[in-house]
Amino acid sequence: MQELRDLAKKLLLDKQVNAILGYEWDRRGARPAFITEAGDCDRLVFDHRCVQNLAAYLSPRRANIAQLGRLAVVIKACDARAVAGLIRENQLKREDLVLIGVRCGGVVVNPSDSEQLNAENIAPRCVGCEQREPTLADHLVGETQSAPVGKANRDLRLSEIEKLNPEERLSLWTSLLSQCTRCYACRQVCPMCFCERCIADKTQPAWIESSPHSRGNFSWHLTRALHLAGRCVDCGECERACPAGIPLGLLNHKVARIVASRYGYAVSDDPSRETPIGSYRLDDEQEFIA
Amino acid sequence: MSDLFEPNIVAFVCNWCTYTGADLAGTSRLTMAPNVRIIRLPCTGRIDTLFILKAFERGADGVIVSGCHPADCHYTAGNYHARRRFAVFRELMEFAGIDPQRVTFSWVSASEGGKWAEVVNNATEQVRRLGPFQKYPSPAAHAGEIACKS
Amino acid sequence: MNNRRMLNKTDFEDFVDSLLRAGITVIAPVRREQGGEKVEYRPIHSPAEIVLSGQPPVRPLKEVVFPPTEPLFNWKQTKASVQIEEVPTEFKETVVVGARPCDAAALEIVDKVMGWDYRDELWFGRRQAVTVLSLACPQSDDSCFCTAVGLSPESTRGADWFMSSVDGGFEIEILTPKGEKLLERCKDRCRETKGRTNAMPSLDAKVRANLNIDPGKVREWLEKHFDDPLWSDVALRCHGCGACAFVCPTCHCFDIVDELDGIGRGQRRRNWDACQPALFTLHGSGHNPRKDQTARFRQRIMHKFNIYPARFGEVLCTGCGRCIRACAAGMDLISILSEIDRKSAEEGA
Amino acid sequence: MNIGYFPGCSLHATAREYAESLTAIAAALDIKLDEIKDWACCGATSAHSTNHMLSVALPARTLMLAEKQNLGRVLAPCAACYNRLASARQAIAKDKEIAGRIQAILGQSFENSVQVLSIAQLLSEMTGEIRDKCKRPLRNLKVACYYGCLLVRPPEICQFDDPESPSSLENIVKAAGATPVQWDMALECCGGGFSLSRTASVVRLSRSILQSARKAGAQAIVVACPMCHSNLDFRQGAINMRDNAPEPMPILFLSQLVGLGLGLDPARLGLSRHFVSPQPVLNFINAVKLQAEDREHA
Amino acid sequence: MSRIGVFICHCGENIGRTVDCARVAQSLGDLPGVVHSVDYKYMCSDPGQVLIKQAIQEKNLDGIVVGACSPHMHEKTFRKAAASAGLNPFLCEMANLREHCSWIHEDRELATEKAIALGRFIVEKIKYNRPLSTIYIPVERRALVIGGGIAGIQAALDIADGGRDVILVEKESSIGGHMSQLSETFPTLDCSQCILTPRMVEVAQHPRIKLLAYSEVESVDGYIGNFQVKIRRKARSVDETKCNGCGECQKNCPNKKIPSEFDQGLGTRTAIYVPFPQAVPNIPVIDRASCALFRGRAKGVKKVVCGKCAEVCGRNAVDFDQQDSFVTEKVGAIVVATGYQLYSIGKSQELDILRGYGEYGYGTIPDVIDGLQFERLASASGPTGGKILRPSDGKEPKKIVFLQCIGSRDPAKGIEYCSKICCMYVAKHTMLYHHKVHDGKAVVFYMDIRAGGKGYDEFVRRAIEESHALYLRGRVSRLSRDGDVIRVQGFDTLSGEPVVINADMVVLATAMRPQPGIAALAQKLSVSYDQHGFLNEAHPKLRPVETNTAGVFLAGACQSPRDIPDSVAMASATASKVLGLFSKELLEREPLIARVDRMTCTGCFHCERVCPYGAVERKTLTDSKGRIIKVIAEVNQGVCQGCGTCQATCPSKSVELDGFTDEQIYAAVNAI
Repeated sequence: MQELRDLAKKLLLDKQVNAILGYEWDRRGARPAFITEAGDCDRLVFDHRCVQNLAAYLSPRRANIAQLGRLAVVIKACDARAVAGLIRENQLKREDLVLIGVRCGGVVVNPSDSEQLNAENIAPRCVGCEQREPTLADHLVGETQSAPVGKANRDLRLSEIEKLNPEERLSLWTSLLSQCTRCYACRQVCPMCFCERCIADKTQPAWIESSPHSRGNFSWHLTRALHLAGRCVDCGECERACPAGIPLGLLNHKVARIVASRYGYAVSDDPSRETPIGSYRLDDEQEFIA
Repeated sequence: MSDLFEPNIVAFVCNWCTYTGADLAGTSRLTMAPNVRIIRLPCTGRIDTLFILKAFERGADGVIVSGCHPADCHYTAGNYHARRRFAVFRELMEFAGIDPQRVTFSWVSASEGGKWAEVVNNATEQVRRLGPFQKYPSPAAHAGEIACKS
Repeated sequence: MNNRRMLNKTDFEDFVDSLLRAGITVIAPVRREQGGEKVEYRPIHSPAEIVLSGQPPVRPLKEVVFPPTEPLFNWKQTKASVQIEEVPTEFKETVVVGARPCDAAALEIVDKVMGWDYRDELWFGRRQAVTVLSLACPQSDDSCFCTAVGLSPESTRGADWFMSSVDGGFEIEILTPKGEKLLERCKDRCRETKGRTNAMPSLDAKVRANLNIDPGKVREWLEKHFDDPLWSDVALRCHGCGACAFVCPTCHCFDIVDELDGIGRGQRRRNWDACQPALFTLHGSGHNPRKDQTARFRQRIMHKFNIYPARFGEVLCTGCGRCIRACAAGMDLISILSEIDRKSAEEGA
Repeated sequence: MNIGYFPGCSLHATAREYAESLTAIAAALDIKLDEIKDWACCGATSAHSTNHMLSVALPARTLMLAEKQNLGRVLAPCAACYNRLASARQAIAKDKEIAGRIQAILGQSFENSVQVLSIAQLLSEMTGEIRDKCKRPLRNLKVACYYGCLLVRPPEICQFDDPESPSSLENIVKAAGATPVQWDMALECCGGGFSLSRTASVVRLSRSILQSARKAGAQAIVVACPMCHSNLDFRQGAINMRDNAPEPMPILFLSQLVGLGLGLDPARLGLSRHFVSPQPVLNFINAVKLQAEDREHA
Repeated sequence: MSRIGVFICHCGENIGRTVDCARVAQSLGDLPGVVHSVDYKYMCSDPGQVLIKQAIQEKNLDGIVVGACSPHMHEKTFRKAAASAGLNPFLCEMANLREHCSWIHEDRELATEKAIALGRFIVEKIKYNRPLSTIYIPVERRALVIGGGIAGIQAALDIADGGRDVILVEKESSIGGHMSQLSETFPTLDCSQCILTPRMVEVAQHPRIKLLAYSEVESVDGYIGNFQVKIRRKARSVDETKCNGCGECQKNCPNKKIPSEFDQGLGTRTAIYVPFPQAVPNIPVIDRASCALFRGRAKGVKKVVCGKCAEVCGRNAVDFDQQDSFVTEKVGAIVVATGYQLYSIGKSQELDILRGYGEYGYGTIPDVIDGLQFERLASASGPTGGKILRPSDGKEPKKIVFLQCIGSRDPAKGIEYCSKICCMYVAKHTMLYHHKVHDGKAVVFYMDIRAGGKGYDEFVRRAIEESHALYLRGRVSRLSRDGDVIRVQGFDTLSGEPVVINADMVVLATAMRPQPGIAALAQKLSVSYDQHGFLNEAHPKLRPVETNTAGVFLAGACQSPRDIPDSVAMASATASKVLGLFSKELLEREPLIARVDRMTCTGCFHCERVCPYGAVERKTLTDSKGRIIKVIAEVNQGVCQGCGTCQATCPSKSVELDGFTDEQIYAAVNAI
């Protein structure tokens, strides 16, 4: 922790950056911190409760954050993938940011969860995560972490759903998605949802009905998952942010598995790696096309 | 007319291959099921997954998407991009519970009038077997609200 | 006859059952089908479904009288004319069992704006149809602050019956004529009782420990501090979603949209809206008067703690704490209000 | 290395020497041959010329057994068996309808996951080991590698080596220390299953093979098919009768030649079971050995 | 509120027989926004068009829908009619009630219902059509010709003679292509060099042709009328401005044993060489892979191993340190004439689908050669001085077997298409053989004789009747060496008998394939190609020399197997297309192109990634003080071809394709 604080202090004092975007404790666990004074750097923390993906704050659409000036950002490996995504999609320039990579051995689901990380409370997305530290970083801090161990198995849940017949699946999703009130927390916390005007807010024509009824919700969530195909960084923020508790991560995980199996693509923190949608191979599988 | 269920099927096709192939089917007087209505697009690359969702929202029982064979695209690569987009869409859609049999993807070239007739007939038969798509999510009342009288 | 009754647990369940059998809709906190521990207000089919303990429902009672989306009318356009088909404004008799005091109070607070310059037919149609039986709050957590906005775990505001759990049953306070009318349906099952036996000073104190401020002072400060560094500081964290508004029992903004359903046919609906997304105030021209999150977040606090009190004489908040629990970014109304309180005290001194 | 083993009828009967020599070299090369339990006829000739479904179902049953016995790869030394097994595997993989019908016939789950190998494929993988363990007694022995019709063909089924100018046997033979000759008849037909019904044709066809090999200077012909062996070996008497009795040409199974190369005892390689005596080859080996010893002495 | 007119055509009986046109007109007339709806016997006829024009003017229509045949048939007709009545032509659309309805259905009730639906789609769509106007783009009136074979030479000369500048790029050190290797040409048997050389010289001397030999196209940017082409000028190691082609260097080069590519490996050349005496430009090139000096350098030898050529050069033209250089040329049109290669029938092929012909022993049996090698043997300028001699022992072959269709028409091992020229050149070879070796016997194995063309079949008959070539219909299964003859085992399908022939030499007529590297070039040009790599024409019948990339044209065998007359005809056709394009200063384009919504574009540039034409450009938006607001996508109107892939890809739908906007498609889908 001291390593992180010292680094942050140095960056601020050397005027390499105007602000540090990191984590601090509040009443209810960890939360994002915006630190502009070197003296405040001792507020910075990092542990398994720092679940938020701070890359979401880097979208150029966040005018009030852009005003802070040059930023240093604390990123876990999964967050680095989002930063890479933003660079890849021309939202950020690598040279405009200082990236403080933190070594991570998995996080809990909610920042207010237990002070101990264990196999029960670890976020399901961290189980099987192979990246302990970002490659895309200017500095790396923290101790070497061991690979997270956990009991959750997202693939099992997917295969349970896949086993249902189409009608059962449709009613399952209709029922799950009927909970959605379109608060768009999923979209707002998503670092890769940076559109100036979301397709869901487009009214001429209204491809996606803005009403939170099953019909509109179905189109919205399917389309969002598709727009994230090959782009979702699996930070789990959408599902965590959903006040209705909809398992949105399942949709994203499903899509990630599709692009992995069809195009051998796994999301990476290398900004030069091309994403699968928007590119093609002449011999892409086309078994579904008559 | 029989009492058979007559499905409503929308076809999104590219202008250069499938639309022209369908023209050829017409010129060759190939009889086919009358359930499929074509909407012409320049290229499969232009066909958005939103079109398909919207078609279902508006009560379509089935959808056909068809364009140029690989390497035949009038615009050289639109169909390759479409192929990836639809590959992912189709699997996700299946996962969400839309029976993939309701959406037919095909390559039909300008010279394949016969294949077009086959695609139309197969899709119609397939969707007819599945029946009307009544289960597609609809704007029902909110589950918690106080219901109106009557 | 006084207005207090005792109803033991089985009699209470029989009573609920009798309501159901009489064709009355009963809405109560129930476990969600696919949501594990999550609880929500939903129509029940049997009293056994009711969940009275634990965390409050994810969404407040608001959605019962003001659904997230509802049709206003249908239209059909033919060549020459447009036909409008109105939606009904009369609603089925409904009893809400086990409302949280903070949720029940919210209905009364929002009544004011809904009946202000225009009387909202749908809101009041449902308000009229519903009898609210609220229950003394069984539990608080670190997000609760009802005591700071003039309510308490045992506030009876907005309730037709106020129920308190006691050994073997419920003590009931009949508060309104609607409540009395409902009492007719279970006269045989309950007996009169005296004063409240189960006040819960400990819970009250626990909530008070979370936040202890004077809303009047907060308002005074807000009045004077439209521009204050506080706003830009706290708003940095905010992602600008609508989660806080959509779980708030008192937020009541809505959007009106037209949805097509074929050629010349469609439905006008109103949907919940929230003030934190940029789209809320985006003009057709592209200009946005609340240009950044700072402006938008300030608006939220201002509306609840200054504008609404100025117009309707009370804050637009029941201290339910849902916005705190729901926020993915850790925005914390308790810290913000106490920070304002601190600043106000500082400036006062 | 463990590999499933499908001997087929020949290796239990007319080509017992093939089985013996194969067992011997397998041991020398650390290959464990797991014979598929309860295997049945591969369906060659009779089944596939009369009933297509049967010709797929018979090998499918064997492959299913192999799958159940956890044999990921199966060696079919007989070229005809290899062809039937590989053809069936491909027919099932390519045609859903056939797959469905086979599933119904088998009445048990079958994933069609077993890979089928010819002896040429297996030993091509092992040329390194063969070269390492080769005792080089065959130095300068000129052999003609005879593929026949089924070892690398049809290409869709085999997907191995060049179907028209293959080189896998030559590579194996080289690894075993012998010298392959360049000749023209490596892929020509020996007459195959017509040995009994149209003997005259077989004699004519096999004769031209022997002549060509002789012309190219071969001292022996190496085969990898019991049927080829039978035509070239058993019929050689009849062939040579007309030809002013040239020197008989020993016909060796590939496994026998490799066995000799590895320095195994000729007795373990079934060399005594041939109609044409392989003695000239053994003599050659002895001569080479004596030369080597002489050199050592000198 | 729209004012739409609907016009339903009976097409005589064609539509009317199965579709109740009156009911369609009536039903569509009831739709909101439709103010006029009629049916008529023949809408495309003059009175039909008058009906439309009158209605536009009298009812002040702002959109018309013609329910008739396929838009591919008559969209232009009706748009013209609309325009002449003062309505923007893009406010006219067609519903296809004939090809897509009446002709393919029998049930009148269902067909009528479907016709109404199809009409409804278009009526709803047209409510969102916008008036569009033709786009004009400037044209750079110079052409680039890629490939200096006969097709490229012809195209370059025709364009230059038409008064426009041409840049001719050839990857070899001389132009001439395969034609310069041929001995005589069918069906006239005139000497190839004799007719080609003057054309090559003409190219070199033409004031309007800039010849860049030993050069390759590196990249192509831009669009019709405005291409920027970067050309790599490969290092010749000889300064073209100094060299006078005296040939001293060649004479003195010590390395004389390099197989000559020009002679198909049958002759030799030196390390510094001109490929053939008539080369244009007549400037040598150093083959750095064979040159002792360069090989020494590559191995890191410090000492200069050789340098003979430089020593003997009187003009100091040899430059061992020359590097590749680049030039960029601006052109308005591009002619691709990259020609072909022969299917090399040996075992290793760069394409998996080509399996080679191991059974023919090409490469192992020295006297099995291919057609182009035979051309060199027969050529007076060839390695044998025009004598037919066996490569193995230099003896005169008395029996030659020619095999046709090697690689062609053989989907199992080669290519399913017919290479078109082989029947003819094999006939020519038998004649040349007969002329040169009178007692020689030519045997030809063929599958069919395809001799369509002026004087072609007569030519083959002459080969059979006058040159006594024996034509056997059938295939050869194996070639094997038998002493110093080649045993040819084949089958004569006419007699039904196997045939064995002992030949002295075998000539394989191998398939024509596109040049290696064609796919890379096609990608640079955004031109599509078929599974074999031949470039695709825009339409096989009606636009045979155009491609789907406007401004890029095809000549010769890069498009499919072609003989010389075909290639020359194509080349002249491309020249006329190019000159037609250059006849105007401004170019007209259909305005169905994409445009970006600046307000909502986020600048993620997914559109840029998917655009097959590179039409998306980056534009920086600034405020009044010059501060950057954002970088967004902008569509270059000249480059965009209107496929709409960008729009489907744009996550926020900030791109719109005119003519197929989201609102138009939405309206049509809403009409289901």
